[in-house]
Amino acid sequence: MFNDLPLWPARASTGAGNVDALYVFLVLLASFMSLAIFIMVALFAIRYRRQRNQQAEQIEGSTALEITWSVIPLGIFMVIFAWGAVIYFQERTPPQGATEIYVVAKQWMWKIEHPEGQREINELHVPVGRDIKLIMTSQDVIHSFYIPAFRIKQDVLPGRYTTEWFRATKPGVYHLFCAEYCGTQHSGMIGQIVVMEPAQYQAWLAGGTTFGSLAANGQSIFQQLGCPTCHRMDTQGRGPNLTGVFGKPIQLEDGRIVVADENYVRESILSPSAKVVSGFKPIMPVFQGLVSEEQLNALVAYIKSLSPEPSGAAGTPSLRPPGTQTQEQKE
Amino acid sequence: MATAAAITAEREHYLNKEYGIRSWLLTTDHKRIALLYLMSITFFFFVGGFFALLIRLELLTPAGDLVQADTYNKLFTMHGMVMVFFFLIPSIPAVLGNFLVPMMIGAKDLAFPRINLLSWYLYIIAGIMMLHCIVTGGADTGWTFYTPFSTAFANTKVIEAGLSIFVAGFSSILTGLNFVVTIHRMRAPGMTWSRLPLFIWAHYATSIIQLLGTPVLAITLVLVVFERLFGLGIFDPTRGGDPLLFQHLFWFYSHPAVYIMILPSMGVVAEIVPCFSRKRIFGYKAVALSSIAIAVFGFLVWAHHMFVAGISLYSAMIFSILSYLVAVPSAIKVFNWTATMYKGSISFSTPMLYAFGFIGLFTMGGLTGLFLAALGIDVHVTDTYFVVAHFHYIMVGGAVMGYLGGMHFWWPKISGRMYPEAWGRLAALIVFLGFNLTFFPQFILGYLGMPRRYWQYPAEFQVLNVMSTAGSTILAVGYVLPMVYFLWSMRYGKIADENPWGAAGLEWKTASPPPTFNFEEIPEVTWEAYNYDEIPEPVEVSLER
Amino acid sequence: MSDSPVVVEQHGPELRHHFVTAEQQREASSLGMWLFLATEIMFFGGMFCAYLVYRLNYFNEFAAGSRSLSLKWGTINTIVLICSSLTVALGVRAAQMGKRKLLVILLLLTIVFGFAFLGIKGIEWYDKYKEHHIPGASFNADDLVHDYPQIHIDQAHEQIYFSLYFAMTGLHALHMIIGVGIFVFLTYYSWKGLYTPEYHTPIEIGGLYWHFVDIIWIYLYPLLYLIDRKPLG
Amino acid sequence: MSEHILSSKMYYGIWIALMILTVVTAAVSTIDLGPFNTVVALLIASSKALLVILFFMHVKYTSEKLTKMVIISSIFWLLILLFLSLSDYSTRHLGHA
Repeated sequence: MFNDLPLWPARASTGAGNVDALYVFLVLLASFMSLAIFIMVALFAIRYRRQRNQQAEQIEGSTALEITWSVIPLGIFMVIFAWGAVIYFQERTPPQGATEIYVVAKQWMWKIEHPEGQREINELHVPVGRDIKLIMTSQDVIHSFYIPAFRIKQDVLPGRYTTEWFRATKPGVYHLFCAEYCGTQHSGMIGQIVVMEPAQYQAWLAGGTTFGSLAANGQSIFQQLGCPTCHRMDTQGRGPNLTGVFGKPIQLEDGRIVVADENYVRESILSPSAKVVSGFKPIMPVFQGLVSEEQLNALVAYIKSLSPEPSGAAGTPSLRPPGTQTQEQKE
Repeated sequence: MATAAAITAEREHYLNKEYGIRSWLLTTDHKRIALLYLMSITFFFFVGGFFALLIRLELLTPAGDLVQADTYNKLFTMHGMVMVFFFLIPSIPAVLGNFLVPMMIGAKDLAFPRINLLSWYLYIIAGIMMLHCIVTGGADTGWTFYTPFSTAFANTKVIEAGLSIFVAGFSSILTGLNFVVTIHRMRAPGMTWSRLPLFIWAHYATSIIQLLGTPVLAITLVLVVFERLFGLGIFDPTRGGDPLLFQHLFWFYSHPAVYIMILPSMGVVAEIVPCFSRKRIFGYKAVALSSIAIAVFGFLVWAHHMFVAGISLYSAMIFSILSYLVAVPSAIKVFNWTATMYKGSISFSTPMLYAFGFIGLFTMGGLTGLFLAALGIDVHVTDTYFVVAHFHYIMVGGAVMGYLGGMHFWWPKISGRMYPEAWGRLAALIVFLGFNLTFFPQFILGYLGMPRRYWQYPAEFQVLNVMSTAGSTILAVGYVLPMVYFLWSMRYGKIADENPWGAAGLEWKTASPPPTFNFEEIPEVTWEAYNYDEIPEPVEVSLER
Repeated sequence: MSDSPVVVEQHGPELRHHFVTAEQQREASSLGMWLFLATEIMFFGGMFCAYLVYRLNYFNEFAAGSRSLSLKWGTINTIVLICSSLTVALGVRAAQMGKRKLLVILLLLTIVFGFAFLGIKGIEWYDKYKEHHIPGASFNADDLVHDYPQIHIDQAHEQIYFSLYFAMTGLHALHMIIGVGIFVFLTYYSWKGLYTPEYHTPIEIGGLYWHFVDIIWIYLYPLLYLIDRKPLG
Repeated sequence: MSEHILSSKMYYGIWIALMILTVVTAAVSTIDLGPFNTVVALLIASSKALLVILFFMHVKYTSEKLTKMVIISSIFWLLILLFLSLSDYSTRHLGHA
């Protein structure tokens, strides 16, 4: 019976259980509170109904009661807030070393690119037990990447990256929905998340047509666009040396310090004059409209791969030689 | 209307003082304007309701087989726009508020009668624009107008819809302005702030929101229209604009707008419950101040609509904690209404049944709001049917229940006739059952992950959708019934005397229907609000048809 | 002023039926206007919010756009508006004292100042049109890139500055036009002698509106014209 | 009633003050004060606005508290809009987007 009418979707990620726990707590709390109110209303309505020649007794109110039923709920609310905030914080903080998969949304499909170079449309294959970070952007309007079985959802915006992450726990095929209304075929912008055992996943990786790894693609685009002319691998270039830049704080010309994350790299390609690195001139041409979202993703992946940080490669910890970068671009 | 007046022709009142179209279209009498509003919002309610039924019918099957995808998108867009801007926001303030605010405080009219008429005309102009927009193709952006879809991608009548809502917004602003000035300046001698009916407090709070929130929506829509026309780039990411800025500005109004819809209903319930419990309201001050608190805190929480939209983590935390703040005054109200019934003398007339319904459904709507304010859960359920169910519990379960309760409660005052009590109770029951059957399954659907605004959906969601559609047909019957018997009662209803419920409040101290200037002479108030110990109980309303 | 019954009777026509006293009516109108101005603050507030967000993000483009505006015309217009506010304030005073001729003259002066402001605004907009600084298909900020090589300008972001410039000054100008319209009516009725020391509420609330439009400009002036005028180093 | 006829001298005085402040703000904007350019410009604009509100709009002389409340609350609401929006924009670069 309850197989036909489930109360929650499959629970297939490490985070799903946490969300459900809070949900069940809230369902119990809400049921208790509504029942309490319903029973009180019903009880008073019956006990004090007029047919019993009930005479009303005038009662002014009670400050003590008012304070009680303001403060106690507020206390409970704060507990819910804290609990919800902790879950949210975890949902929005991808662990170090997660595999990074790029997602490009457009009306009305999901284009997905694995770091190894596999490309998929409306399907995402992932192995069980690995942290996956999705780096997402949209070509047109706002979409939202929603996987009910993982209890995660994140709007996918044009013009910048948003991210979400998960670690799948149960092999299976799960829904992928677009959850932000995006036009005619909004309800058709759905797909599948295929969670596989690691061995199967390796087989799947080996089986598909690959286009070369994302970072390698990025490198060839980097060459084609002539970027190395200025962004040289030494300190003599007209643009900063990009080695080891990703993920580091960078001093800008106006004194601000920003972290060179995906959105910074993206902005620096599309609108280079916005945040110029200290010590360099704003001479880089604007690439807005000249590179596609996919090429941009590849470029970001390439620049990331120039940092020895283990963020690009899937979960393999690397021994990073300390203190070897971040000096060059400050000159 | 004319016949009802003919029977009570011996006495002049606002309905029979003048006749003819002119006397209505050029009236500055707040009571007549209220009736103009009543007719127009009822029309739009059924327009919006018609769209709702089509939506539910489409969702009967998982495949999109009744209407085209584009048509479906237009249906939910127009349903939202019509219901929010042309029914819910004007509903209680413009009809019951217009009729009652001056009467309850002992004034002859609102402070600016001509502006009051102007705001009805603005509403009508906006309504005609909206109808024109609908019949010439409609818009498909969702009522939320999210950019850049609305500005750069939708190829439907977005500009016309936007301008229509812009004009409707000014109608709403002027109504709010009129109420605030009236409540401040027009109170009868002795009508101090602590003697004001809670209906007035609720409308005061509502008006504050209308005054300070609506302009932000208006300017945002202007920017959307300009962006569409001239490509300004303010909300366009390809030109460096930020689509989230639109969402911030939009929700700055549209979240408090929910309180524009629900606060007046709370005011209605605060009148009905004491009357049918024969008791002074429990905790008058707490209920009055909680209305103001809702109006103020309501402005601090808007970005809880945007937890997954790409706002910063820290901002999300701030808005989440503030959202819980606004839940407290709502809880206070529910507790106080319930406590009012304690040791009362309770009768089950139709308005009271609606008040019961309101308390129940609002409680559930409010409590599910706690789910949505909890960040971790919101990520999963936002933009799903959970949200749809939640806000329909507030707006339909809450606001519309309150509206219908108020209409029954004050119908004798408005028309001078009683509605048929048995039918009234039956309709209340049908609405309650139909509503729950329609919207409760949607909570489960939402947690299961069915996104909102879906024209077709995976087959596993069908059972709950069928339940919901079944409920909606029952709900429709429940809504048509009152309209039928209200019309019927204008000719055949029992004649109502001045105060059929034995209710407190100045509006019950004048004739039904009231004379044009409400009172033969301006009353002087020497008693506290809800002095039910001093008012004799009426004879129990019989169930005769 | 007194609210004796005599006043009420003398000025029956102005006292609308639903008010008890003339004072009540006057206070209602005044409160109504103040509330309306509060809504106006929020109306402009939406744009101030957009302005703030983009100015923080695209300061360079805002600075360059601001430099391209005419400091001369902007300042003159500010002075024109301040003068008009003075004539309005004196006009209200004239009405309070029942000096009909003075009132009419001051109101006419206000209208003249209003037209002067709009005319200057028109000149500025026309300059912007010639410079292709009007957002849309023909927008082009190459001249700014050329003029201010020290500032890094992204043309798309520059357009956002000018979008906000035109939206804000345009909305302000619309308010000015409405204000001039109101003052034409007020002048006509003043000339007819409708306003007396006892009844001149329309002059007062019309004046409130005018001062408010002035205040908006008092903020628009530094926010749009004076973002970054310091010598380029 | 709050009808308080001010002397015309007072109005001229305010007018002169407004003119001076206008010239000052234009002049100061050409001097490099770093981040204080904006602060000074806004302070001057606010003092001008205050002068207009208090004197030209007679708020200083009205016995009506309500007018002041309307002004203060509308400014308060504007600040809500600006500050809570900024709570998002000013913390986005901190990551976790």
